[in-house]
Order: sequence, then C-alpha cells, then structure tokens
Amino acid sequence: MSIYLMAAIGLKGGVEVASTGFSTELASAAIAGITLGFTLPILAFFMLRSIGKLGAIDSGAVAAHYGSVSVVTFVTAIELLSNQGMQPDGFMVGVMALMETPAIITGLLLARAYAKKTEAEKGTVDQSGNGSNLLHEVLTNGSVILLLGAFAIGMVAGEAGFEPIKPLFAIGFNGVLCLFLLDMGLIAARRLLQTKKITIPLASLAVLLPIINGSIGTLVGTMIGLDPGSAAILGVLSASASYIAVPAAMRLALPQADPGIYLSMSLGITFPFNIIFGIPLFAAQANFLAPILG
Amino acid sequence: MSIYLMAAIGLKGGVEVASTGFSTELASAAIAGITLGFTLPILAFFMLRSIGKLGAIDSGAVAAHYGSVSVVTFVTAIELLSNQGMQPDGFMVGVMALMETPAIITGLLLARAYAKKTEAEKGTVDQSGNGSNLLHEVLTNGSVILLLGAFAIGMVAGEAGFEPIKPLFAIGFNGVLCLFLLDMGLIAARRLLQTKKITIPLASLAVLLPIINGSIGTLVGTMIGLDPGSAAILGVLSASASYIAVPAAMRLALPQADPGIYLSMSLGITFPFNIIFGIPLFAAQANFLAPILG
Amino acid sequence: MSIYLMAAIGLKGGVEVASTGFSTELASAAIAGITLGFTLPILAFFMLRSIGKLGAIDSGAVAAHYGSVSVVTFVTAIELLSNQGMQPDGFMVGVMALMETPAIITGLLLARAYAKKTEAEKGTVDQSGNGSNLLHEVLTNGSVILLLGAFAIGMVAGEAGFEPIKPLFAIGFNGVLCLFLLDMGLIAARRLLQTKKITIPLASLAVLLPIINGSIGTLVGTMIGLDPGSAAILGVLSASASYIAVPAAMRLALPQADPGIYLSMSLGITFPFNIIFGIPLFAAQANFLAPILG
Amino acid sequence: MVATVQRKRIEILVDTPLVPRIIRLIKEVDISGWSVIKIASGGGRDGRWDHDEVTGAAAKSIILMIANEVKASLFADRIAPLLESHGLLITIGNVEVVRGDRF
Amino acid sequence: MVATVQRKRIEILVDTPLVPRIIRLIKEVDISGWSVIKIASGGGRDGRWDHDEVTGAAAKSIILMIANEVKASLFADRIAPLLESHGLLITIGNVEVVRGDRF
Amino acid sequence: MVATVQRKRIEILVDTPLVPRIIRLIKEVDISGWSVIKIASGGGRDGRWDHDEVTGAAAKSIILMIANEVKASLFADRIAPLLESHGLLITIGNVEVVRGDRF
Ligand SMILES: Nc1ncnc2c1ncn2[C@@H]1O[C@H](COP(=O)(O)O)[C@@H](O)[C@H]1O
Ligand SMILES: Nc1ncnc2c1ncn2[C@@H]1O[C@H](COP(=O)(O)O)[C@@H](O)[C@H]1O
Ligand SMILES: Nc1ncnc2c1ncn2[C@@H]1O[C@H](COP(=O)(O)O)[C@@H](O)[C@H]1O
Ligand code: NA
Ligand code: NA
Ligand code: NA
Repeated sequence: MSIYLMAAIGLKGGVEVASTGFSTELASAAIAGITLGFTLPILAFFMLRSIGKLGAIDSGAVAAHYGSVSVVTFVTAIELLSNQGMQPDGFMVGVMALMETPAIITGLLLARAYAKKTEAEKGTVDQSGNGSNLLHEVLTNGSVILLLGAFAIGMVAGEAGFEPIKPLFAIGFNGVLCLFLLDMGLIAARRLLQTKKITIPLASLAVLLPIINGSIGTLVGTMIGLDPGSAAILGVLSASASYIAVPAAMRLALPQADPGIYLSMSLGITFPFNIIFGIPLFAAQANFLAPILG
Repeated sequence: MSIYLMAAIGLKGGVEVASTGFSTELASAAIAGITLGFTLPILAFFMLRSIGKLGAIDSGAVAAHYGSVSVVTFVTAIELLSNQGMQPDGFMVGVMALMETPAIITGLLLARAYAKKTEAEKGTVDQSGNGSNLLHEVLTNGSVILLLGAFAIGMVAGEAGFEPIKPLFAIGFNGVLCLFLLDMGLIAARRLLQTKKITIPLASLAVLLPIINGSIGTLVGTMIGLDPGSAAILGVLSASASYIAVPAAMRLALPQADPGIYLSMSLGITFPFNIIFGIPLFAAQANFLAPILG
Repeated sequence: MSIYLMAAIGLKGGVEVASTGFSTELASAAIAGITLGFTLPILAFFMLRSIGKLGAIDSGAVAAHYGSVSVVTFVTAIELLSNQGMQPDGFMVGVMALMETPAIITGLLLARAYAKKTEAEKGTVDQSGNGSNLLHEVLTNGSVILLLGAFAIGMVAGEAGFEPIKPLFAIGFNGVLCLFLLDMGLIAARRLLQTKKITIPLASLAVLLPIINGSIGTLVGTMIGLDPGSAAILGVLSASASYIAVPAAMRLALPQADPGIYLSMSLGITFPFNIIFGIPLFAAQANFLAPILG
Repeated sequence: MVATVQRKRIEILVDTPLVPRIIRLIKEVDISGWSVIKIASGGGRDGRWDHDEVTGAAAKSIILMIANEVKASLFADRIAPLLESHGLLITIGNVEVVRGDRF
Repeated sequence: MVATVQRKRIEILVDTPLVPRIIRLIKEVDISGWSVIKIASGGGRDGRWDHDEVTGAAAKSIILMIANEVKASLFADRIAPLLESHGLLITIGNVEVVRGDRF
Repeated sequence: MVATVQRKRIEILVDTPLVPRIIRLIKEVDISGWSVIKIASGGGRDGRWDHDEVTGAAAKSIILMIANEVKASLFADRIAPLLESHGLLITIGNVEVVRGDRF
C-alpha cells in the first residue's frame, strides 16, 4: 500500500511539473526546503535539551526526526488542500524528497558536538562504519528512490502518458490513503500505549515543535512567493517528523539513542497531531499571510 | 485484502445506520443475534456427540464454530441479496459483530461440563490462564476491532463524509470479494483433500448444521419483524461457521480439541456449502416466510 | 498483485472464448504453441554452447527458459496491442499456459544428452527423484493453476457473469500492471548490477534469442492464419523467457546449473528488452507479414 | 579473544494464539527478552499444514530466548503443564554468548 | 526439575522448490514432524541474494526438525546424495527436549 | 554413516538497518555465506515490540552463519565493538555439518 501511495504521488507530481515546466518558484522552493531541513533541527535540539531534559545523543536523534519529513502527512495534506481549492504546485513532491536527508546530518553533528566525553567515545567506535556509508545507505533508501523514480516517470510521460493508468491512481487514491491512515493510527496508538519513555515535557514538545516548525515553514514559503497551497505544504513538511527513513538512519549512526523516545514522539504524537490539527492550521496561516506578504 | 473487506463492510454499515438512525428493529435484531449465538451451539453439541460420535471436547469446539459467524460468508450474502433487490439493513453488521463471541462461551461450558474425568483434569490445567484472559484475547481480536472501528467511523462520517472515498469501496468491492472467495475456495479444497479426520457422519453434519441453524435464524428474523433481506442475513449468520476467531480461541482454551476436525468442517465443507447453496436457500425461506409471519 | 494480474488476464481470456466459441484457429494456435515450446530450446541450446561458451547443463537450463514464457511480458503485450487496435484473440491465454512447460522437457533432455560423463554422473543422482515427480511439481505450479482456473471461470461465467466484477479488473488493470512493471524493473536492474556471471556473448544472446525466437513465432502465427494481433502475441510468447516456473523447475532438476546465469539473462536483460523493444517489433512484423502470408 | 559466557538457547514451537501466554510466563521468570519468528509451514502427527494469510487460525511461531541456566530451568518447570495440553515443543541448547552478562 | 531427553536439532538450508522432496525423505525415515521457516535474504559463493515476491524463483527456506540420534543419522545418510548436487547445507546440533519422548 | 565436521553456528540478532554493515564484516573475515531471517515481534528491556509493515523502522532480523572455529572467533572479535553500541545479541553454538568441508 505504501508503494502505491508513493508511486501515485510521485507520478502526479511529475505529470504536473511536466505540464507547467520549471520555474523560479521551483528553484526557490527547493532552496528553502533544503535550508529548512538543515536549520530546523538546531532549534529543536536546544529545546529538547533544555525543556525535554534529554541528553545530547537523544536530542540529536529526535531533532533529526523533526527536521525531516513524513510522506504520509504530506500526501494527506496534498489531498485535503486540493479539496479546499488550495491545490499545491506539483514540484512540492521534489521539495519533499530534498527535505528528507539534510536534517539527519545536522542531527548527527549536533549530537556529536554536544555529547559528553564518555558518550563521544562510544560514538567514535561506530564512526568507523559511518560517513559516506551512512549517506549512501540513507540516499538509496527504497522509498526515496521509488518516489523520485515515479516523479521522473511522470515528468517524462506527461499528461498524455498518464491517461491510461489514471483511473487506478485517481479513483482509488483517497480510499487507499484512508486505509493507510487507519493503519498508521492503530500503530501510533499502540506505540503510545506501550511506551513508558514519554514525559510530559516531551509530549508537549511533540506538539510544540510541529507548531513552531510548521509556522516557520509556512512563513518562509509565503515570503519566497509560493501560492498559499504550496506555502502551507512547506509548513506541513517542516512540521512533520519522519518515522521511516530517519529512525533507520539513527539505528545506524546513533545507536545509543533510544528508539522508544523518538518513535513515540514522531509517530505516536506528532503524526496524528499534524493530520488532525496541523494541516488545517498551516492552511489557515498560509491564507492569512498571503495577502500580507505574498 | 481481508482488511479491505472488513473496513468496507463496516463503513457501509455505519453509513447506513447513520442515515436511518437507531430503531426498535435494530434492538430486537441485536438481542436475537446474541440469543442465537448462545443457544445454537447447544443443539449442535448434542448432534455432534450422538450423530458425529465426537468426544465432549471436540463437540464443544465444533459447536462453538457453528454458533459463531463467518465474515466472508456474511459479506458475500450482503452482496448477493442486494443484487436481488433484498438489500438488508445496515445494522446487521453490528449484529454480526455481536454474534461472534457468545458461542465460544457456550461451547467451552458444554465441553467442560460433559468432558470425562480424565479429560476434565487436563482441562483444569489450562483453566489457570483462561477465564477473563481468554475473553480479553478474543474480544481484542484484530478483525472484530477493525470491523467495529470502521462501523463507528462510518456512523460518524455519514453519507457526506463517505462520498470522497466511495469509489474505492464501491467499485472494487465485488472484484476483491471475488478474488478472496477464489483464495478461500483453494484453501478449503486443500484442507479437505489433506484431512483424514472427516468421517461421513461429520461431513453430513457439516451440511446439516448450517441448514438447521440457518432455518432457525431466518425464522427468528422474520418473527421479530425484520424485512426479508435482513431475516435472510440473520439466517446466513446462524448458518455460517467461524474459521478465524473461534479456531484461535479454541487453540487457547480447548487445546485438546483437534483442529483437523473443526477447521475441515467449518472451512472445508460448511463455508463453500453456504456460499453456493445456503445463501439462496435462506433468501428463499425469508421470502416465503415474510407474507406468512411478517 | 501478481495474483490479481493472473486472475484478471485469465478471466478476460475465458470470457472472450465464451463469446467467440472454439474454432480451428484456436486448435492450430494451440498446436503451434506446443510445437514452438518443444523446438525453440534446441536452437537456443546450440547457440548458447557455441556462442555463449556455456557447458551442456547451463545451456540446457537457459534454453528451457527461452522456450518457456513470461506471463508479465504476455500481459503487457496484450495491453499494448489492444491499445493499438490489434486486440489479440482471447484463446491466446490458453496458448500461453500450454507453452509454459514443453521447453522444460526439451531443455532437460538436451542437458542430459550432451552433459560430459562426470556431469552426467551427478545428474543421475537426482534423476531418482525426478521424472513424473518433476512434471507433477511443475504442472501443479500455483500460477498455472490460477491462470487456468480463472480462464475456466471466465468461460463458464461468460460476458453476463463478468459484468458485476468488471470494474475492478477493467479499471485498475493498467495501473496494477504499471506498478508491477516498475517492481520487476527494479528487480531486474538489481540483479543485473549484482551479477558477475554475464559475459558479453551471453548478454548478446539475451537480446538475440528473443529476436530470433520472436520472429519465428510471429511468422508461424501468421502462416497458420492468426490475425496480426494474435500472431504478434505468439511472437512475444516465443521471445519471452520464463523467470518463475522454469527457474524453480531447474533448481529441482538441474541443480548444477547456475541460477546467476539464467536469471540474469531472462530477468535482467530479456525481460526489459521484450517490454521496450520486443513487443513493438513483433507487432510491426505481424502487420508486415499479414498481407503477404495471411 | 573476546569474552563469552555460556547460556541456554530456548526455542519454543507454539500456536501463534498462544504466544501472549508464553510471554507472560517469560516475564514471570524474569528472562530479559524474547524474539518471535513465524513458521511458514510444517507437518506433524496431524498431517501437513500450511500457513495461510486468510484464516491465520493455524499459524505457528517459534519463540527464541537466551537465558542463563537457572532461569532456563525455572522457565521449563513453569511451562511444563502447557506442554502436554497445548502440544508445545521446547528445546534447550547450549550456546556461547559474546559479552552476554546482561542475560 | 522437569524431565528432559537429549535429541538432535537438524537444520537444513534449501531452495524452496526442493522442500517437498526433503519432506518426502523426512517421512521415509519416519521423523515425527518438521517446520519450515522462510529466509529473507542471504549470500554465498554465488554472491548476494534477496528474496523477492515477484519471481520467487530463488527463494530459500530452512527446514527444522527434532529427532532422536538414530533417525537423525539415518536421515543424514539418506539426504547425503542431494547435498552435493543441490548445494544443501545441513547442520546437526544437540538439544535437550522437555518431555520429548514422542520424538 | 556419512561424514560430518564440527562447525560453529553463529546467530546474530540485529536491527534490520544494520544488516548491511554486519555483512561487510562477514566478508572481511571471509566467511563463506550467511542467511537472514526476519523477526516478527519481540521484547526486551525496551518493552514489547512488534514488526509493522508501515514504518519498518524498528524491524529486527537474525543473521545465521556456519563457520569454522577460527573464523567464528575472528568474527566475534571484529563484531565486539558493535555489540555494546548497537545492542546486538550474538550466540555461538556447536553443530555437526554434513559434508561441510567448504565452510
Ligand atoms: N534474552 C533474549 N532472547 C532473545 N531475544 C532477545 C533477548 N533479549 C532481547 N531480545 C531481542 O532483542 C530486542 C531488543 O532487546 P533490548 O535491547 O533488550 O530492548 C527485543 O525486541 C528482542 O527481539
Ligand atoms: N519433530 C519436529 N520437529 C520440528 N517441528 C515439529 C516436529 N514435530 C512437530 N513439529 C511442528 O509442530 C506442528 C504440530 O505438530 P503435531 O503436534 O505433531 O501435529 C507441526 O505442524 C510442525 O510445524
Ligand atoms: N556459511 C553459511 N552460513 C549460513 N548460510 C549460508 C552459508 N553459506 C551459504 N548460505 C546460504 O546458502 C545460500 C547459497 O549459498 P551458496 O551455495 O554458497 O551460493 C546463500 O544465499 C545463503 O542463504
Ligand atoms: Na519536519
Ligand atoms: Na453460525
Ligand atoms: Na519463449
């Protein structure tokens, strides 16, 4: 099912870019996305250390999650915004792909810089296998490749080539997404019930961070001249926290970080929060900001 | 695939209840369903002991299967009846969920009451882990929760909320059901071919029990004032035998019962019998009884 | 997903045969298919030995692959040809099923006849378990049964019975096929990158053999009076190489043959070649030959 | 060479519906962890059996545990009553665990 | 402490298409049962290998059996010819089986 | 009776994302092959854990290897540093391998 969603969203994005062509908007959105990916974890890191009382290693790992993106949140946002007449630009799929990895790098650097001596020593051990290896492992992550592949196919095929397979992707899409959200919701709920790692400050941050990051993202999106739909999507991407690519990367590069913390926060709290409250919030922000700054 | 079927049928049922509202019919159907679930295994138990020559443990296990319900049979019946203009009420989904567990309790009680001394002793050993535990394990069974969850979502969302995801569930439904039946049929055939446990009396009972139970169910349904479609469905539910929830419960609570017997009977014989002969039979009965008793 | 494709194509074929009835065309296509299945591996075998420098065992195994058929290639060809107004006859599904096994027999016989003394000795060891056993195992292969089962159901149900489940199969088909091809393409690419067994002569043969076999198939199809669409399909079947049924059979019957060679050739090179170049090539050939020979 | 300690490798073959009950036992004897592996098919006195996704009723699993000798034998004692009634299969083997002091 | 008996734990790594043939051998030497576990990926002299759902052609499985010493060595003798030709991998280890008299 | 040799059966329980790194180690010490089995669920100090297809982030696997004693202990030395940092679990047992000269 996730393959279906990824392929569909990638194709759709590619087809749209094919029909609108490249633009300066696309370039500035790409740059904004990458910049947000690199910088958002910094704020998160210090909030996690001070408010959340986490160590440097855990803070770095969690910060990396919040700097990266959630594909399912993105897809849901695209659907909801389109239904409200705020259709985002097709190239935002590409922006999402670009935002997946930078936060991992920032998170790791922060963790290593601030980790106490003893922690750092352990860290050194597995640095041996890291560096370019890690980057390679993250970039060749199946879902990123699938998404970009579908995007590329969509761009090459264009509107005409998409026609014959449109029914599958157009008709079933909402339903599959719906089933998927149900499934994710169950997983999120189970994870939340089983964990004992989430303190009240951490739970608050799991709500606060998406609000802050999302507002920054929406603001940046509006300021660089994106239409409200795309600005809201940039907000959603900033607000969303990864629960696929980044956890895997953290198991490799920061194995001392506790998965019980970062998965519970990103999947158990932030994911449902964004789906229910985050998306409408950033949509409203984007609509509010557009006439002022746009 | 089974997730899809469960979700779809739950949603549809919920949406319908939302548009028709609760009614006395719903209440009486629910009570009738639970009562049938508790009582049907009693008749089955004594027939299995006398005609089928089974021990108390095996008879209790098989009786529990025939008192409970088969979701796939239910779904198929809904489709077939709707196509014939006998659309059953949406709340029958809820009735089905209610009928899933009572038979397990009756079956266990019968098995324990009649098991010979030696058998009973063994039975005691695992009673330690049973009781409320078993009930908990049965009730938190994934498929029941999914079904009721989808039902609840459908009720809350109502007709309007269902609109955007309707295509997936409406269009693909028959096809998925068809594939599923094919798959089930293959499993049933394989099971039947591999088993050596099924004597002629047992095979006859696997046909006789659904006819008796189904006729009782249809009769009860008509007498409490259900429309012919819903009465037929109550018949189908009574006739159908579980092959998911109950076998799992029996492995826990009556491990000495032979899965080769209850699975071969319920999945290998009764399931295809109901799909091919049972559903039209109870539909005809309901149509015949309606003007007399309705 | 592959179940879906198999069932859909089988059903479609069956429905069509039901509406057109049996014909002499059907009979001659069936005979041509079986004959091609038995004979094509002979040419392939000698080319693999002389040009490919493979031993007898590996040559026999690879030849069996090229004499058999690829279901996905077949399905893709059906779709592409239908879109170009060259709708092939429904009975070609049956022809495909018939072409799946003969090549295995020829390949094995060739391997055993030409294997050097030492190789032959090893071969004897497992002949013990072979013969009718192997045939049984190959014929009861899940996918063949599913396909023929769906075909039979389609024939019995006919146009009218197919109506209610048509949407699932008609609408989603192209999309599912598309996803499937994507998936297969990834597998093919990975296999090709990982292998170290493919020499330049072998890679050339993986392109040459489908061209030769496919041209022979198209020619034969046209000569026995098939319409251009069906003749092209016979070409595609001849050109395509198995990567499901035959590899499994070879693991059993010719375990000394190297899977690294036959899977890389059939799945890594011939499969994508046929999808991209083969199908249009044989379609053009069939159109060219039809007025001359037809 | 790196330090190793000797531990017991316990393998329990069980009907999947029973897994939660075994896990309760594992926790009672305070064994540090367990891992569950699915069985795809098998056969025994009851004839051949295949896992199928549809009913799942007959699914079987292997529960794998590493524990020290004391806990292993405590666990074996505790699980013994279930053995006969539920047809479990338990094997206990010796393994060296690298840096395994936490078990 | 609960009674245990010593048995052999036999593990056979095999191409999935070969499984039915091994099972025939198991039945011939009258071993009471077996369990099949799927392998997700692996590597050997032929290079790395991944299970994929599409072709399934290269799928591999592990067949696990508990048997007494006599049957285990009988089985090993019987399967030996297949070893070289089909590239099987068979390991035999010692395990204690709790109340394992039926094997 | 058929000839057997004694070998080590090494089992490594590991987070799935780490598998490629372990495989690199296996190749470095020149062990002839390995097999990966998926774990369906489990539990440890971090509480219970279930494999879910959606995130896959917490997936765990078992890597199984047969090797001779020299290579096994070389491997254990090499993997030791990862043990603590990545929370691996490694067990080494003795098995007889039928016609196992190639390991
Ligand atoms: N004693 C054990 N025996 C078998 N598996 C274990 C054991 N302890 C931990 N595990 C596995 O290792 C995973 C992580 O354990 P832990 O590092 O203790 O949280 C668990 O989810 C189990 O799958
Ligand atoms: N000797 C054995 N070795 C391995 N697995 C076995 C053995 N005997 C039984 N099993 C497994 O246990 C299940 C039930 O066996 P049984 O209780 O004999 O019907 C079988 O389906 C196998 O998966
Ligand atoms: N030493 C080993 N330990 C565990 N599994 C192995 C070993 N050698 C080979 N295998 C498995 O057997 C398959 C075939 O190996 P090979 O015959 O060496 O190509 C591999 O893909 C592995 O899954
Ligand atoms: Na983010
Ligand atoms: Na019933
Ligand atoms: Na061919």
